[in-house]
Amino acid sequence: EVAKPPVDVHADDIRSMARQTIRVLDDNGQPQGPWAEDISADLLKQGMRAMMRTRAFDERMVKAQRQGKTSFYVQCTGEEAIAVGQRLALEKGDMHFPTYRQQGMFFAQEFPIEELINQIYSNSKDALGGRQLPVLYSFRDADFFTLSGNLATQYIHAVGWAMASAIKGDDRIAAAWIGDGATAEGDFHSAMVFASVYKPPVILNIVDNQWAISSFHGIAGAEASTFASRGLGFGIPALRVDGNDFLAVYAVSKWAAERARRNLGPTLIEWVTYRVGAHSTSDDPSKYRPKEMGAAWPLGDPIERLKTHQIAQGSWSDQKHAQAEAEYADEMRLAAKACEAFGIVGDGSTPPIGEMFEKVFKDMPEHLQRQRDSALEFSEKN
Amino acid sequence: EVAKPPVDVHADDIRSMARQTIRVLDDNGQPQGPWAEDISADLLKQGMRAMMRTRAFDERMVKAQRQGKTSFYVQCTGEEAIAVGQRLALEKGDMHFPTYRQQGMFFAQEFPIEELINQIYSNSKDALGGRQLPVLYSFRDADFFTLSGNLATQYIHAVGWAMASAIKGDDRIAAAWIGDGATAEGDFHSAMVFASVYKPPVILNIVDNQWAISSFHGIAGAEASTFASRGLGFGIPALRVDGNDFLAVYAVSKWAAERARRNLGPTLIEWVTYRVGAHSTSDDPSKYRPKEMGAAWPLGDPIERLKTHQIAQGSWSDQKHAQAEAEYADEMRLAAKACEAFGIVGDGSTPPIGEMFEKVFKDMPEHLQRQRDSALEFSEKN
Amino acid sequence: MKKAGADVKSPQKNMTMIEAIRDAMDIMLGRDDNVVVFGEDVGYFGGVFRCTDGLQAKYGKSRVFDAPISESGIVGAAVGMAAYGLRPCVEIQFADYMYPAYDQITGEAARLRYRSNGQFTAPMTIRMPVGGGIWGGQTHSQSPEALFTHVAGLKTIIPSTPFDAKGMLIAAIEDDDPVMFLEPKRLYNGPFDGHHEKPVTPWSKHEAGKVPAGHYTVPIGKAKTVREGAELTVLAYGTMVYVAQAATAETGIDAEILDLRSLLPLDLEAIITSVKKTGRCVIVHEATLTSGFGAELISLVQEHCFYHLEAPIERVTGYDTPYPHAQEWDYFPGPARVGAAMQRVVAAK
Amino acid sequence: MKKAGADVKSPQKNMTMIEAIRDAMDIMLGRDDNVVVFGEDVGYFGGVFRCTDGLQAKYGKSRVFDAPISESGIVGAAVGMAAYGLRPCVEIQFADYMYPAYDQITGEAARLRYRSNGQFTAPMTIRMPVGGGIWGGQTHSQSPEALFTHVAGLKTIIPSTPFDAKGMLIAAIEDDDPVMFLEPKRLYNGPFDGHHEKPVTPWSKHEAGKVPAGHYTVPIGKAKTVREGAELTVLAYGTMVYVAQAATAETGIDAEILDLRSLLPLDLEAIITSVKKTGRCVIVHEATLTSGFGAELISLVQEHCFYHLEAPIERVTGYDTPYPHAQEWDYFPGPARVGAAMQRVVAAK
Ligand SMILES: Cc1ncc(C[n+]2csc(CCOP(=O)(O)OP(=O)(O)O)c2C)c(N)n1
Ligand SMILES: Cc1ncc(C[n+]2csc(CCOP(=O)(O)OP(=O)(O)O)c2C)c(N)n1
Ligand SMILES: [Mg+2]
Ligand SMILES: [Mg+2]
Repeated sequence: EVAKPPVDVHADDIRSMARQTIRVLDDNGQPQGPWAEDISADLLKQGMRAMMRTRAFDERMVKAQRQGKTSFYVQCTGEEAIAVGQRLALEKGDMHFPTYRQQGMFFAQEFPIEELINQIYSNSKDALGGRQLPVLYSFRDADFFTLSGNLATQYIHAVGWAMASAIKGDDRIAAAWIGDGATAEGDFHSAMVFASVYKPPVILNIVDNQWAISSFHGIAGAEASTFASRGLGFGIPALRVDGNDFLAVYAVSKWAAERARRNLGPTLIEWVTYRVGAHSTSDDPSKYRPKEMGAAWPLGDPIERLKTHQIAQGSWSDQKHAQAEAEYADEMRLAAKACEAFGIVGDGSTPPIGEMFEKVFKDMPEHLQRQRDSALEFSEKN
Repeated sequence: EVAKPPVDVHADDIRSMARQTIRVLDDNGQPQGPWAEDISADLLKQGMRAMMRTRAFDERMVKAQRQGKTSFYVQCTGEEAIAVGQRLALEKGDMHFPTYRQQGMFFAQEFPIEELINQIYSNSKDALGGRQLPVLYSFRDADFFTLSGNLATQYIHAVGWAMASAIKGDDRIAAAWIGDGATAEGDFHSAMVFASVYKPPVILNIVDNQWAISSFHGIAGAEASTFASRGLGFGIPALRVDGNDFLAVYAVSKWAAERARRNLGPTLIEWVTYRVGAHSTSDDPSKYRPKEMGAAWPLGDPIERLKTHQIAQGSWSDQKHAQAEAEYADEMRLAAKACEAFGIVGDGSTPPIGEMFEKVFKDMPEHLQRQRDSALEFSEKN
Repeated sequence: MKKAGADVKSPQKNMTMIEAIRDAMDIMLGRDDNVVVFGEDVGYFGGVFRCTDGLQAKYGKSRVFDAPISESGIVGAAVGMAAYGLRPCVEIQFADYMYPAYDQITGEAARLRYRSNGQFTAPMTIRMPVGGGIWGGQTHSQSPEALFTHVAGLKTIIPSTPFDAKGMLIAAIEDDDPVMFLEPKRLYNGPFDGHHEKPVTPWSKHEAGKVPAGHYTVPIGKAKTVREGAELTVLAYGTMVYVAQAATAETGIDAEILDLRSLLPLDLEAIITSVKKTGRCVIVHEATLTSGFGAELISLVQEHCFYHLEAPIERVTGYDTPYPHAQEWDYFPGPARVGAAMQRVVAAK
Repeated sequence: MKKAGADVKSPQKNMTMIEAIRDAMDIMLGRDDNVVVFGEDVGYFGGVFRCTDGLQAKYGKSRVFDAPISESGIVGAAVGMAAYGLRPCVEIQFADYMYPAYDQITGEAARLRYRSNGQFTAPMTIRMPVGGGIWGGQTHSQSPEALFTHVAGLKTIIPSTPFDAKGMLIAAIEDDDPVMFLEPKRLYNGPFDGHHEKPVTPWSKHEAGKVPAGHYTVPIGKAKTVREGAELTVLAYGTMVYVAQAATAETGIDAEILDLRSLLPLDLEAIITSVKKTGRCVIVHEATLTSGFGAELISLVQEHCFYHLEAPIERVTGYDTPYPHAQEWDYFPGPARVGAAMQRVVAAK
């Protein structure tokens, strides 16, 4: 059982926490220990709904990719509790700098899924005008920062955004996201250095799902130490948490958010989880890990674990669960179908060619105007 | 008093050492504690001679720069014990990847100083053919890796070199060097990651002289934690040492070298010292730190401290010390004078123009031959 | 270095470009203990494009291994290994991810020999897939060749056939200077000519898919004339070699097509000879136009062939925008765009 | 953006280029709360070239501050701040140290607007001293402009006078896209023309050293004709503008000299007009020849002025080697080398 320190604790006084694992739900779905707080049944329902819809969405989009409706998709199966839990713990206006595996955030805030599907289909309604690879979303209104295809770059952006918030005396905070594998990049280090020097209001999340495509997290240093302990060299409070425990995710995120909001500085959080599915639709894990492994859900299924808790609480039932599952599956199927009306990747219903030249700069310089004109002229001829 | 663990200790069992400071010489120059070993009077003499000659050389070269004989120089005043002590603790054939402030290594091995001066003067005898900025040495025969003008890049090179040594079953080890300020660079992180994953035979030295040009080491994170504790997130044994204590430098370097040589993996060592002089001859510290500060020698003078010890031991005396000082000053003055015969920077006695085109590639490609020919042709005409 | 085609008469095998690249590393790992191969996912798994599949099993984890996701660490460690005396051949998963390593590539690998006056060298190869046309968007489609050719100390080469891929990669690994080995990913499985609406002919059905079994090298610095012609010269490399051929067939223009293969060092003589003969020139590449390698080619041609030129040289390239996802086939300089430029240049008076 | 010379009639001060750059930041820090200035040694100390001297004392540590030695961190943090809504103006101590930040510059700052379809933008300025001639060797002398102009989404500008430096830096900070602001360090204290054997005239004795006191901008994208002439066109920027002037004086050639000032966007019209008039062109820059920005300039000139060209365009540039220390004046493209090229081009039939 891991203690829950006051939010203004000094990093030096909780160094050991970087090597322990915070957990709230025991194996019977009972909340245990100091990190258990009374969370309203409503919030649990919200969390459950968001996690279930995230999973249903993933399943539908993986199918859609197999059916050739999109070029690419990334699922987050088994990791839903992390993005959903933290998004629910933070406020509207706080800015998230996610990776491609935090789609749970959209469902935590009931974001219109058509927006996601149109981007994934690169169709005429794609909010990004076909510019970006599927799932490399950008939705500022949803506090969701534009995803880069290059790993780790957003980690220092989050720190910079939080520095700006502090400079402006704003009380909005930032949340940085990175995977276990990407912590090896230099940008992770810059973010840690700047966070330790300027102490901006940022939550530094590391999602250790134990895999980076085919590389086990040992290739990122997991066998030598915990990822949370990377914080010790920077005097940043560092916690390690069971990421498949929705209650723990919510409680720890709240704690870190309060530290940031009260200008007590950054918090590093390692979320221990497991990538149950393939890395992406381009990946075939059977080439590098035994099939059973993923299927075994090493850390349990976050949805099942919350379900057990809710049922124990009397606020949920197997039957309700089954109904919801079916309902969300339908919802996703219908939404996907509806979005197809606006086209799918490569079927010609993509955003117009001219769009390709917009937004490189605020105002299109002459050389780009010339290139656009010849591209348009050419496409009319051919 | 800090314990001395066996060389095969596990990193987890000495985590606290990253925040303590190993010291051997007390204020009366008496060896204290478990890290005190009996070092022969000869070795102490060697160390003293090397430190004194390093300082004498620096003083001469700073003068030379003021007299316009070179464009640039970097002194290491106050930090002599670190490079000298570690070089003496390692073997011929071990490879050092230094910064511009480890010139002490040359003196620890009685390297011909004319070689250094000719490089500093960029004259006709410059071993680098005028290619490099003064003090950015490269002397493979002296196990001294080519210095880059870009900070931190050599840190990962040392790790790569050590990985190669391990791959080849070679027993030579590598020593990486970096300053407190440069630890902020991404290359420091890559080196830590690769060292923790592959555990090659390398000593990872961090010289915390508390300044990076005008920036106090707090701008690199020193106020948040010790630099040694950067090792904790990587499961790398990390020690913090009084870098102005020659006996401590030697003992800890030996300990780390044995770990590496016995393939027990990397060791991170933070050397606590103080940059007494200016950053370089291009720098004027009075603009950013009170004059008294440097003059106060906050951590004592490594030469004075060793001297006190040697005198207490009966192997040295004030008189001998004064003689040696005078002797080395003369030596340096005469050597500098002798090297002037081969020219000084910008006096036309630099290596020939053609040299500029050599060694870009092993064999000069046609386009460079054309450029060289026109450059030569042109210089004859003008 | 062995002469090209030394034992090219040895038994031939049909190979994709992926297999040819793998075979080159296999042969060099076998011949030279100093060769090591590493990169992200290249060890146990064998690389996301399978180029190193089976090599770890064959040569062991100390010769072929997975690396952390740190391109600067991969290149930086390789520089240290090369300084020690090894010949690392490392993979950057996509050229788009070489940027974090750009300092180590351009400041360290490229200048090690120079700044140490030859005391330390960097005999290393950096492999990276380049080019678009796989729905990869702006971070799986880039062609950064011009960012290497501007830097003193780097060799930059790009094959267009399995035969060249194997021979050039062996030459690169044996080379004593750092070599950027760019792999046109769209050519991995066949000679893609830009007609994305049609299936690509597999290498097994293509002449250049026949690869000699043993060791041979294709020397770095020599272009190859893939088609002789009189009306104009097309300078191309990588995927664009096949696009140029398609454009030639479709326009019926009697074009001379040069596959440059090596951008630095460049086979200037072959270029000059051809342009002096035809008097007209079109340059094709996938990278963005401005400051692309085509600019250097135009400069060299006009410096050396000025009095032979009968028409302005045209560039057909990617546009000066990031590589878009949805519009990638409008961005890609396909046969129609290349053909149109060829017609303009031939028609110019 | 205010028009150039808006209040140019306001009281003038003599300034070095360093003072002009400092004044631009001072004015923008004063006018816009969202402007922040940071970099290595720029806070308390005021920068190794003193460009930010006194600004921290005046605007406080939260607006002007020291940064850790992490160029990628400096640029990456600036991108995050810009996404928030600030206008960071950061300093890279020497352009030679921008490489660790190259991924953040080219992949993040440059593409933020594009990939988010305008939801997030990067209105930020990255200042960096460029060029050699200060005995700086290979890591204090580089001119990486072509590494920026090849990348979609970046503006790249370089002033040659204190007047332009101030007006262009204000324009850059006010610009809503990322601007690479290159500072020719050899011009910090005077109009250096390559005659290193002579003392340089201080800006105080030079017309262009007179700088208006208040806010004004020099629009990005406009070249400046520094000398009108009929015999040939010289395209130059930064230090080379003065080298070209010296070469013109020494050869007596009636050259038209364009100071490009903005490389991207480029003032193509000014270039075309001049070359069509003179029919001859010489391009001068300090960066390495191959794939340097001169290559793009040659390409554009031959594409647009082919039928007006009477002689091959020549490039006078740094050689394709790292910038050497001892031989730096042989490497530097000085007046004699530039003059010789001008004579060849004028003589060419
Ligand atoms: C700079 C960079 N290098 C490599 C890649 C290729 N790549 C994409 S995802 C991935 C694995 C990332 O693993 P991790 O950080 O653990 O995140 P996860 O996929 O497990 O969520 C790699 C290597 C990339 N996108 N960017
Ligand atoms: C990549 C890079 N950035 C910046 C510089 C400029 N620079 C040279 S030395 C220095 C300070 C280094 O301080 P530290 O690492 O503490 O070493 P010290 O000088 O104290 O020995 C800086 C910023 C550089 N050489 N390389
Ligand atoms: Mg992972
Ligand atoms: Mg220091």
